[in-house]
Amino acid sequence: MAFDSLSDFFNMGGYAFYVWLSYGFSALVLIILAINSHRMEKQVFTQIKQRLKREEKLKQAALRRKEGK
Amino acid sequence: MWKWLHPYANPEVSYHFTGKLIPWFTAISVILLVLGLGLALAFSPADYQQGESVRIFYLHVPAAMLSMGIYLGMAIAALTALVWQLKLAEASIAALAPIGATFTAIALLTGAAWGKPMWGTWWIWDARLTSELILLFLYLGVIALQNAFEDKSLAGKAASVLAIVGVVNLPIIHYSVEWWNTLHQGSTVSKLERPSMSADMFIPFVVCLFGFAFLVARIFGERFRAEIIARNSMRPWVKALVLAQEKN
Amino acid sequence: MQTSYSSAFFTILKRDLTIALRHRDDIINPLLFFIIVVSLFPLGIGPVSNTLMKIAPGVIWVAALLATLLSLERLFKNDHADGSLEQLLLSPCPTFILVLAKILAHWLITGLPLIIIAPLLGVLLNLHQDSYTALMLTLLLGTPVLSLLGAIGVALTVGLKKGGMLLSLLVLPLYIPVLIFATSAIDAASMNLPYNGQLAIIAAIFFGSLTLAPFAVGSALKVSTN
Amino acid sequence: MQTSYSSAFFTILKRDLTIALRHRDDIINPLLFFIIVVSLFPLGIGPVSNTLMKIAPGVIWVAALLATLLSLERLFKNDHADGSLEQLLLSPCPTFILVLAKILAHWLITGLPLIIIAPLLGVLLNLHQDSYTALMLTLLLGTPVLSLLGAIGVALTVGLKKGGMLLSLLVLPLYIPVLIFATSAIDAASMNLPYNGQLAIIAAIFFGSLTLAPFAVGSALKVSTN
Amino acid sequence: MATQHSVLLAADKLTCIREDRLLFDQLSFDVSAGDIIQIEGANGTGKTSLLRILAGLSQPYDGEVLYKAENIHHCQEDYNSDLIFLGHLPGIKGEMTSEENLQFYLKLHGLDHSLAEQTLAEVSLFGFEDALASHLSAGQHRRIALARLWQSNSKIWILDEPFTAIDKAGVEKLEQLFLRHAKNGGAVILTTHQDLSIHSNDFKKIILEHQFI
Amino acid sequence: MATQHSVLLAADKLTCIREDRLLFDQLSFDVSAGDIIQIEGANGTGKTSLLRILAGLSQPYDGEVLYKAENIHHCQEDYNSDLIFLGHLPGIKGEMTSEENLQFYLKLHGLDHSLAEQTLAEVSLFGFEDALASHLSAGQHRRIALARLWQSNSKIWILDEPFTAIDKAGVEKLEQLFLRHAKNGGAVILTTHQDLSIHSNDFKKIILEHQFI
Ligand code: HEM
Ligand SMILES: Nc1ncnc2c1ncn2[C@@H]1O[C@H](COP(=O)(O)OP(=O)(O)OP(=O)(O)O)[C@@H](O)[C@H]1O
Ligand SMILES: Nc1ncnc2c1ncn2[C@@H]1O[C@H](COP(=O)(O)OP(=O)(O)OP(=O)(O)O)[C@@H](O)[C@H]1O
Ligand SMILES: [Mg+2]
Ligand SMILES: [Mg+2]
Repeated sequence: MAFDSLSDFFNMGGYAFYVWLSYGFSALVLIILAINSHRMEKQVFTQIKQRLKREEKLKQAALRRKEGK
Repeated sequence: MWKWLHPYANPEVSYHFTGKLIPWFTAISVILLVLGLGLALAFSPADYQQGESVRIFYLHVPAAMLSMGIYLGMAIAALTALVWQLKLAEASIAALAPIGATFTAIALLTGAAWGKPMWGTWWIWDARLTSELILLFLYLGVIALQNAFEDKSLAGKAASVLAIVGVVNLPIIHYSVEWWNTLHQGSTVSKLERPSMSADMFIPFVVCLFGFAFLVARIFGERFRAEIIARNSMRPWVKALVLAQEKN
Repeated sequence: MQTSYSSAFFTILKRDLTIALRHRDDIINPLLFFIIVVSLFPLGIGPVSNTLMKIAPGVIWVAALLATLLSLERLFKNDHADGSLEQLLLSPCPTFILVLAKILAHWLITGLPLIIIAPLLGVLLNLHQDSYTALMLTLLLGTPVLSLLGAIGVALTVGLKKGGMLLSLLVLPLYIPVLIFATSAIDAASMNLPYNGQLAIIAAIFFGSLTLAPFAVGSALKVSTN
Repeated sequence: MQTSYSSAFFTILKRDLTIALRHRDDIINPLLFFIIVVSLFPLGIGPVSNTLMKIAPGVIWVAALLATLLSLERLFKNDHADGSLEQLLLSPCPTFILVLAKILAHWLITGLPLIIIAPLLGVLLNLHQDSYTALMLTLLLGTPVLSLLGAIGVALTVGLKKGGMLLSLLVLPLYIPVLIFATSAIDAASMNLPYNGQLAIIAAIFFGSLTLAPFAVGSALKVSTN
Repeated sequence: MATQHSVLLAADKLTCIREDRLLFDQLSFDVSAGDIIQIEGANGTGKTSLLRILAGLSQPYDGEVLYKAENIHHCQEDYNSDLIFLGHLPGIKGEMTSEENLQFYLKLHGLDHSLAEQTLAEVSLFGFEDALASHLSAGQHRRIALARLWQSNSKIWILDEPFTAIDKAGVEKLEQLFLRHAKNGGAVILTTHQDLSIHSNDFKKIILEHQFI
Repeated sequence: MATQHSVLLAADKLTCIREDRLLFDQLSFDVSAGDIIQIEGANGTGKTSLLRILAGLSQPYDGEVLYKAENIHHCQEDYNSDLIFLGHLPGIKGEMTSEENLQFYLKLHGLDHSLAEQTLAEVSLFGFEDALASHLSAGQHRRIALARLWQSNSKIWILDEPFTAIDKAGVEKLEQLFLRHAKNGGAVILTTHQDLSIHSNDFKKIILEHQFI
């Protein structure tokens, strides 16, 4: 252990702001990236679902058109 | 070699294979990062010159190295995408660029936060700092180009061309400290000979480096899977996946 | 076959020059833009001649860069919009030859006039006396690089309905090395230091992009017209 | 009739914002351009922070000017190319209302983000601590003027098949007064002098162009579609 | 000759000169409610130039265009709200969906924009409401512009080659629409190089020819 | 079926997907010397997409195009010198005169460009040689592009709606030219929404339809 006390640890020898800024920022962007990546697959799935629905609608329309003729 | 590679170049196989790897990558990266960052923050010694601010080192250097490594990987993928028309390579470019941009941003910000106490300024326009900033712009360019095309396959090809052109920036970043005299520190960890650094700093550094590398692999895995799905949405197996998911 | 390649090269060169010369504006406008941007600085910064002298190489080169950037669109955009680009890609001649002809035409129209007018702007900005040769040499080697690398950017974005913004984002980072070495050469010259090293690097960049850019542009164009 | 005018105004405003927001790039790219241009200068000039501090207001304002300039084309060019502009001129609503809506949309898309990001660039360029308020105020009053005056330039050139060059020539001279007063206000602030005078002049230019530009643009557009 | 009152639009001694070539000289004609007028002529005889003058987009070299006996440039707002002009370019934004494009024009003319989806179905774009216009084929692209005709309450339609890139079924539907519009007291002025299939009693022709002086 | 040797161009199991919509699936056909092939279909069925794939401008999602039994992307120079493709956009520079425009394309294909003036007369542009292309009407503009067909020694012509904006006399002349080209051992692949007036024995049709899976 390089520090004597917890407050020493948080103080970082006077460099607290810079050290914790670095660690905080890095954690923040990495978490955002991880969440975003995790959600990506779901988003793609919903898009595909929407498209399949639209295709279904088109198919119905074409059928109706054929029957109409 | 082609025959051996062929099954893995199949999108469906790659999708499932990557899916199997992801939990492993997650586990390894969590273990290494907890260990490495714990060592780095609490147990490694303070530097006799830089004091406790040296703890930024364990973020800054892995992030900087990964930012370059990811770009190199992306450029290699780009070359395969253009030469062998490999659609999976296009998907991996799209998956890698945002990760690389994130690590570049981390390298820049941690560098700046280290520079303020050490050099007395957040930012100077020296060769290494500037070329790293250019790297960020290159990543952003690849992402912007990727988003600008509607057609995923065209987007992949266009981004490939740009990624390959930008690769000249990598040697500039790496050798900038040797070619120009700058404020930035010369190579210490990346020398091939025995590192000129004590073991109780070197070990946490290496653990952190690998921890971040596996984190990259894990995030890449997820994005890669999503890109594969998006690029193959016409295929029956994707439709089957979608329908199966709908039932749950 | 060899002769038909060179004839295709010159046909395209001639066409592009004709179009540019037909409205003389196409040549005069980048020049005027260059001059205006350079003269904005004394206005924005104030005419303290010492500051001006310090920033002169940077301002001239940044202005040259922006002038080239703005003129890049002309390289392929109009050809794409009216369908000529498709026709060029379908010509029996390899794409990189056509591309090279178009880039040469672009440089003759925009780069060359810049070089000719640059000393005049040096005077406006109080450029150091010993720097003129360096300024001219860096521009001579550097502006073709701007055209070559720029062509890659336009080729990639020509099919998109975006303004010149995306283009700048793609191209400016590629221009930065030229900018750095050129201005550092001019600065070195003003201090009577040798600047062969910087010139050699710019020359290397020039030959590198001369051999590689036409192929990159060719494949980018194929993507863009798809 | 009054209500239908305002509905036409908001219809057009909404359309232009939709188009810009659909690709988020249209908003991000001018910003990136602004940032890149600002960061080109330290590269070209060298990192001596004292020089940088002196030229910071000038550089930021010149970059804002160029970023606006490059984004101007979007104002009418695409509408002209696809025939929407004709349709707008043939709408039952007076032209100056439509024009005003388009200019407002343009400012929201390009001017506003510039203002928001400017302080960050001030930090990069070592802008003097006391200058930030002045920088923001001049940008707030000045960027709408850039959009308004720029619109006149685009309207005049939209029918011509020239690149952005002719446009710059027409528009930049109109921008110079704003540039001069804005940078002088920021300089004054850095020396703790009052800068109300300069601000008042910029405000006057703003109101002048707000009332006159829409009509000028309207008649210019009629000429351009002839 | 129709009665004075039903004359919607009158061309009064129009002369058009382009590139020092005389296209038409002292051309006068009336357009009354119920007219369908086809402007015919070989390539380059000045059909587009004439239509743009009628719509008020170009100035004639000489003469004037009268809307309800008033020069169109003096009553521009009234005239514009009673006019639909569709030129060679469709005026459709590739960045917006078909529905948004149509809604925009309906709103701009103060019409009920909630009918947009239904109107798109009229031009066989059902199912493409959410597709970006730039992703549509040449003909589908033009159909969005034409869809406005189904909702318009403007009397005067000026259409420059409305059938370009439209398939046969589409052309037929359009012709029926023109007849209905004319019957309801509107007027249609159009150019096309294809023969109209409607009965020749139902429309008039104005023929432009190359002029040699 | 034609003999193996005279097959100029073959589409081999072409599949095209745009915007996640299947336009055509596993489409195969041969184009032999002497063929005139009209691709027919309603708006948005994929005619343009097919022609661009045949010309090598777009990549199919699956399948390949063979020129003399070789993939067109492997013998691009040979194929290009035996091909004329005219798309929706004519590829004519407004800043150059009609004659310069035509000469440029002739030179680019290594043909005799001194015949340009004479060829322009074929497309009724006599007297317009020195007019800037941007000053011509819509139809005259397209005629410059079409003029290349009179001078070409390429066997394969791929034409996307060549009759757009062309008047009746012009259409007839073009049809005669197609017949002559086919008789001389060439092949023409075209799309048009107008009916061809040539005898139905003289041309084949490929019909594209909206696909629903
Ligand atoms: C914004 C400012 C900074 C940026 C953009 C930056 C960028 C980089 C980059 C890109 C590398 C990787 C080089 C390579 O692997 O070839 C690196 C490595 C390194 N940086 Fe920084 N840096 C910055 C500030 C600092 C500061 C202030 C320090 C310390 C006082 C520092 C110390 C180091 C060290 C020790 C290495 C490892 C060098 C090696 O062994 O290869 N950096 N930096
Ligand atoms: N750039 C594009 N991006 C995405 N999808 C497109 C694009 N262009 C066309 N499509 C889609 O492909 C389909 C076929 O288009 P194509 O242009 O090939 O049709 P076409 O048969 O030539 O029709 P037309 O008769 O209207 O010219 C259209 O329905 C459209 O949805
Ligand atoms: N922008 C222009 N500038 C100068 N002259 C022009 C311009 N546009 C057209 N012209 C001239 O005007 C004449 C008529 O053009 P216009 O477009 O009215 O013909 P059109 O009858 O519509 O022909 P098309 O059937 O080909 O569309 C042309 O012969 C051309 O020479
Ligand atoms: Mg016409
Ligand atoms: Mg088509």
